[in-house]
Amino acid sequence: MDFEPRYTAEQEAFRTEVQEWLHENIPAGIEHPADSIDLTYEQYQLRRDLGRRLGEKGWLWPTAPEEYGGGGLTVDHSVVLEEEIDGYNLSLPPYYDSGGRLGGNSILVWGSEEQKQEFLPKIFKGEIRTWQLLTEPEAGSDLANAKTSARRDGDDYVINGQKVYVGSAHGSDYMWTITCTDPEGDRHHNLSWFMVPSDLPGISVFPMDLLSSAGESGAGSGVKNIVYFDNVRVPARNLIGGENEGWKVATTHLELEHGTGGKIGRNWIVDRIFEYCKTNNRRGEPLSKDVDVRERLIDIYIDAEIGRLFQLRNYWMRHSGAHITYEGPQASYFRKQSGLRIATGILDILGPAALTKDSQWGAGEGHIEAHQRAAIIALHPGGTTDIQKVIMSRRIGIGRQQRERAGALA
Amino acid sequence: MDFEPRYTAEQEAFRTEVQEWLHENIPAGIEHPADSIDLTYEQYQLRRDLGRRLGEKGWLWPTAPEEYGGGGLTVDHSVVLEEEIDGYNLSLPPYYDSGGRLGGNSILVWGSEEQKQEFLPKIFKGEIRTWQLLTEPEAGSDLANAKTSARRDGDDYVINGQKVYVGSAHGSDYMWTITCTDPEGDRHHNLSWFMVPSDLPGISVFPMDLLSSAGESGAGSGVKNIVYFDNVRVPARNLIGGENEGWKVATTHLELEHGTGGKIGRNWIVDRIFEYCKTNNRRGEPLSKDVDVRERLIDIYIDAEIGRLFQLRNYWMRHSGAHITYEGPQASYFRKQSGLRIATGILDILGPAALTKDSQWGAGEGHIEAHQRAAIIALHPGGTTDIQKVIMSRRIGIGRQQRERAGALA
Amino acid sequence: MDLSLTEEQEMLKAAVRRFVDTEYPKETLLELAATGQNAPSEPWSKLAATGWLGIVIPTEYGGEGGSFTDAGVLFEELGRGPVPGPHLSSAALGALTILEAGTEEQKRSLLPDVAAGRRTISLAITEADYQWDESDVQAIAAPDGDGYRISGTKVYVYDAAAATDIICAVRTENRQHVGLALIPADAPGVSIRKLEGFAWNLAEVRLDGVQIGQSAVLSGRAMPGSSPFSGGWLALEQAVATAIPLLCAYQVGGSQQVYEMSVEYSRTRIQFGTPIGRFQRVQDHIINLVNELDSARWTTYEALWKLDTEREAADSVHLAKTVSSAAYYNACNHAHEVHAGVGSTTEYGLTLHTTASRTLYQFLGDPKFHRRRLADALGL
Amino acid sequence: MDLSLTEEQEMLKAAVRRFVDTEYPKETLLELAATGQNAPSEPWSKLAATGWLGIVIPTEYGGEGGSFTDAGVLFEELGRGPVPGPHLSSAALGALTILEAGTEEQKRSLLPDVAAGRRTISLAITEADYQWDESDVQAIAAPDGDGYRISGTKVYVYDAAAATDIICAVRTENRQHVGLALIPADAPGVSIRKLEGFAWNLAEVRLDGVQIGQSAVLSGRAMPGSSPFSGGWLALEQAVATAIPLLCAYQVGGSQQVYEMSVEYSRTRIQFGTPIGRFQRVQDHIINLVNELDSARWTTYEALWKLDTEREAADSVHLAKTVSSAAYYNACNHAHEVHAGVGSTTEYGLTLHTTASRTLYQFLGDPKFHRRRLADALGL
Repeated sequence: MDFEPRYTAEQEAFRTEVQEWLHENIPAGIEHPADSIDLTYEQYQLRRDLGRRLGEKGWLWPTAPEEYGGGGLTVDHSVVLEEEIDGYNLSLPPYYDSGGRLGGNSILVWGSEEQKQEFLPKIFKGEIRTWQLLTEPEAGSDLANAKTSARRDGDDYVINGQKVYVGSAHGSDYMWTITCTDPEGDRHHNLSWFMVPSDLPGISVFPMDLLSSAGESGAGSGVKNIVYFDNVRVPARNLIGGENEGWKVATTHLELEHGTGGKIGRNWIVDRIFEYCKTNNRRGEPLSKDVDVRERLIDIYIDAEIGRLFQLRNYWMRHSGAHITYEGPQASYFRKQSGLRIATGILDILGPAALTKDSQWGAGEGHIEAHQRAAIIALHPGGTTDIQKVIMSRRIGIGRQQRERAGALA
Repeated sequence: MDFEPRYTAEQEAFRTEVQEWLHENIPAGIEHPADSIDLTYEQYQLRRDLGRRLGEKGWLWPTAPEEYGGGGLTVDHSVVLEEEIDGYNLSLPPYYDSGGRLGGNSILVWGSEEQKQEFLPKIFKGEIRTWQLLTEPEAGSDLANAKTSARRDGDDYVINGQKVYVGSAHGSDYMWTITCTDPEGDRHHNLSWFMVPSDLPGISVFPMDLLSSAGESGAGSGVKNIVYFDNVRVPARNLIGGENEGWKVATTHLELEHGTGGKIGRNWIVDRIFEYCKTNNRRGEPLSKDVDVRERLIDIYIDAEIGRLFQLRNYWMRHSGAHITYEGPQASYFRKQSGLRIATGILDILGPAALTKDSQWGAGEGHIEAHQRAAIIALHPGGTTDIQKVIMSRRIGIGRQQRERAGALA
Repeated sequence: MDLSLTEEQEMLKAAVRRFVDTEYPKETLLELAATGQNAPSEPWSKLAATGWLGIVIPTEYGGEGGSFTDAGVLFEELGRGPVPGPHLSSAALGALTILEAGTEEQKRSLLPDVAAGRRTISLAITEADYQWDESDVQAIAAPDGDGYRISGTKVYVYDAAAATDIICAVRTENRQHVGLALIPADAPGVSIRKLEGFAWNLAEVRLDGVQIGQSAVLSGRAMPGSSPFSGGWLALEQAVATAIPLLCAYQVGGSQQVYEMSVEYSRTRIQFGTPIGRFQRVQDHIINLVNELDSARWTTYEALWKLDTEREAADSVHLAKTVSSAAYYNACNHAHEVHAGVGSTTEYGLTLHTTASRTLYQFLGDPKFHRRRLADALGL
Repeated sequence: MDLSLTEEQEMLKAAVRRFVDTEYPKETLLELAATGQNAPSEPWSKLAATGWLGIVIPTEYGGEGGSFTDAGVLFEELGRGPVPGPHLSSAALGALTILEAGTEEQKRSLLPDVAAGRRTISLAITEADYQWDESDVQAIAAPDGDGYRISGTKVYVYDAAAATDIICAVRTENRQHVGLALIPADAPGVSIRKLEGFAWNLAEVRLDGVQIGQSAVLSGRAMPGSSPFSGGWLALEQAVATAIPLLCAYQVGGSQQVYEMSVEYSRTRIQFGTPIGRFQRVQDHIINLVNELDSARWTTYEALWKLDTEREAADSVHLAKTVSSAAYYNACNHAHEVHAGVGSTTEYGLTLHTTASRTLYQFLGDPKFHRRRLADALGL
């Protein structure tokens, strides 16, 4: 076994190239605010701009196929890229974009050649940004109950309905959404996916007022929105995967959303609390020397390490083509549950300094306070903890001889 | 509110009477062994004898109706009795007997006057001892799936089948059992209860080999058995509650088995570990001064206190006629879960001294070792933790407008 | 043994519930949260008019002379809101502190106003080295003419922004005594700044050479011939120990409310064609919640009963706060699991409790603090 | 990055699994448990013949010279049994201790026998004041002619009853050094008594003036001019640190086995007309179990990889033991919840794991011990 990317000489040369490039191309002012809801339009534009430049180099989606505008690079290259941009507290892409990882992958699996040619280069080069629209007021965990309707009318589909908890701020170019194309049809056989241009008439977007938008780190999702569709006419060529074939597409989309992709990178909030406890005193001693604080730090460390290993395992499985079953939702479930435990541990360590973003009395420049809120709300998006366990059970085959297969991935 | 029995002058006079009587009547050698499986026949006979003498005075089942041989005493009297016998590490009755609490109560609710006259005085006076026979190989949590058959034949029923995990050692006088009287009948409408004399031809009893019989304290259930019925002829007058009416009787039986009765008394194992840690040294200091040990003792204390309060609440509700819903299975669920947490805490405190009953190196004269095993096995009898949660959900009305009612109690 | 409330307590409970439902509907609570106010004049003056703010104050000082259990019933119902405002700070902590630490004259002059809600009090104990021990008090009271000049910074002070007066724990200049000074919130040199974020009604209180007279020192426990500040900390500790179960009752009320919200939601929210409460996982969130709730309820009411019957209550008080702090915190988490997305919207109302539960988790000592005290109380 | 086993490791894994299935079927394991034997001659001699007992021993000393990960694969598969016997004690702990602490001559004379299973070793470290620190070693080695006379009582010694030799941690008479003596189990003055109950292969080892020669002292690390016992404890600590991940792998194997048993039972046990695994509560027991299992698996194999690649591994070793001890313990508890009554019967086989999990939970340090060490390793 080898738990570290093998850094070949070629990789190390690539690292130098990446470091130099990032040093030159990452502008000041791009830093992530404590709460992603506070990311300004200017900061967002700096990130979009960085994304476009990364896209030109094939570094925005480094392992995506070159023929569709991706980087065509190896996993070892992408690891270097992810590690290096992580050092700037940024991720790939440096803004919320469900286009590449979720929509893009789904199109790779289920789109026609024409659709791949049309959408993928724009996504992989960072020219467009895509939101995903899944949840509806009556379709949360039960996504297959989506009621937003798409009715065929000539060369178009006409979409009506409402989507909620849609990330994020500062607009999108496309909306990647699941609709119901046959209200009378059988469950799982009446849904269809569309890539909807965001500027079509009849689309309106309203921000939601939430405890947190659960943008924990990296890109963060910022504010969440309600999106209304009022007789929105979408060209039929934007239907992905075929009419009433939407659940197939959903299995691919959800597979990735449920954590199968894995991740390389630090747990920023854990780094932050360790650093804080080592460098801040209470009663003249570093916090990290207090017996209760040490207990909590070890709790946090154990959770963080297991989470890191689950993500690393999934990253490796995803990129080595290993046979994936329950590992995606397992990592997702663990991240959600341990995230809340970590937040409790931090509250135990810091007391009310964890609860205020006051510049003098709040710990960690507002990041800790934002995390206290985000850790609660992060239990739900991308499938609740309960849903992760539903999927794990099917994939393991608990109580059933046939194990459910994971969704197809590109 | 008043969390303590009001000890009136009359009660205190009663206490003196009880103390004197117990002092005179509790013989040497009756002590409970660490593992109830080790209770000898001689010890058992001492306890039966004590039970008969308590029964004569009406102190064996103090609150049971006087007209049926019970004590006819008030709750305040029974509290005094329970407290005082608890001081001898004994309980009422001082041996495993499901007759009075479960069978007796069920007969009070569902038996005919004739049956009450026949069975209850023998039970309440301690003349007979009753085992309960519920679980079968294919009917565990799903008790309503009982397959042991009772077929009417003239004035008798003929019973065939097998019951498992039947407590306990040293024989019984009656077997209180649920059977299937209509294999083709609707679920919950095909069952019947019998009081079966244990000496009928065709009954055979074989002890089971288990990790523990989960006799945690007090009477303890001792060894558990498999009981086979091979064409056992039981007089029809021993049918309680009517043919195919057995599920009604079961609701009463199970209500009590699931913890609704409550309990007054110490948690003996918790007393024991606190005492041990205060009086035993490690590295020259009492264990209770070690920072890790203190943490675990506090964990244990909190669990024990909540458990005590749940039992006290249930005891009070049961005897004050308060409206009971989910409280029985809640106390049962908490006792099971916290029992295992307490065992883990003890293992953390003592290390391998908790795992051996070696007279020199095991802690607590074998009681701790027995508890380590019992705490695991105690998760299941009287309804698994999962079943307790099923009942709690129905009684709370989670996901349903109609809250299920608790079983009828006398 | 009798674990029921008395008839009078049941009537009080019903009356408070009606009051909260009428005067603090969800819309009002959301508006107060949005504006950052916690004691606007309107519902507060009605609350003051009920007399409930004097529930723990003896009748001789203008209060209702209720039992601790009576007060527990009151604060449990207020916790269901959760009703903000300095009721716990003033009517429980403040009143009990004045009763313990005040001179007879101070009690006569202050308590009737506290009972009537004309005067509202907040306790300023903690400072930069956030802990609840005497040694952590560093604000200084320096002699100044006939009185004292007080300087220091109190942080994470609960309800300070809604108080007319602050009871400050201060250290004498020679550092020998920690005592209590009653400081008008609008006195020169006092500045109060709310702490923003996930905190609930916490503030920084700066004391910049605030001048007070002798009569502002709560000196009822001062040793003869010693500083008027002497004995103050001990009195405060005793007052806090009796106030904690009332805070716990408030946490019980909050837990009860999110429990009922969750059960109701489990019945009405339909997914996969069935009420979500039919799924065992959803049931288990609620079962975990009710187990936390009942643990908090019975440890709390036993502690109140011990206080009422003058039993040794230290172990029960520390147990109740340990359990109730965790219970309310976890109850909110379980409720969020039941509600998923809907619970995260501000308008739904669950997040009012979530926010309250975090601040109250640590206020007057978090579980680890009370666990250590509990170990001491048990003689470990 | 490559988280798969090599082809050779996969072959080893399959071979060990076949061996365990054939030589240690459930009936054999139950019989060994019932008789209290853990290393009967029959399957043990076959195990010795495979050469696997020399897996961590360099080829120059008659071993296989495998990597730590190779050994992890072996012990994981043995843990599935759980196969009893002194394989971990002898082939991992014993061999690594001799490698760390022995002189070249001792290695040459002892290790080939250990690799061949002719000599089996048990480590006797802990005593009445049960802890794993050097200061807790009180057994004394007093000079006696050319050699030493050893007296003391070792308790909770794992696998002692199945060992031909005991490596004892002993203190020099002047109390300055703690070192290691290799004592034949049948030497005069040695008495070994099994500890009965829920303990798994633990024994008391009494040393009543046991005489040993100079050559029995593992003195490879002795400082020149100092006692031959000097440096022994340090060598032992280093050996134990490298052996712990192999113990963890054994716990991973046990957890894997009870996981597979539980999944299988969830499919075949019918209640309420359906496989019990269709109930979410039963699913959740298994999900909790697999999460524990995978946590143990990946922390353990990362520690093994660090040892193989000579990275600083202290943090990973303490993490792996903390996680794996709790994982195997909890895995068994979850499996009992899935199996209910059936799991409590001896004949079913689950209790073999339950029993093993308790003893291994604390062997070489329980979670709280390794958490403290982990904090130190992280520089907290």
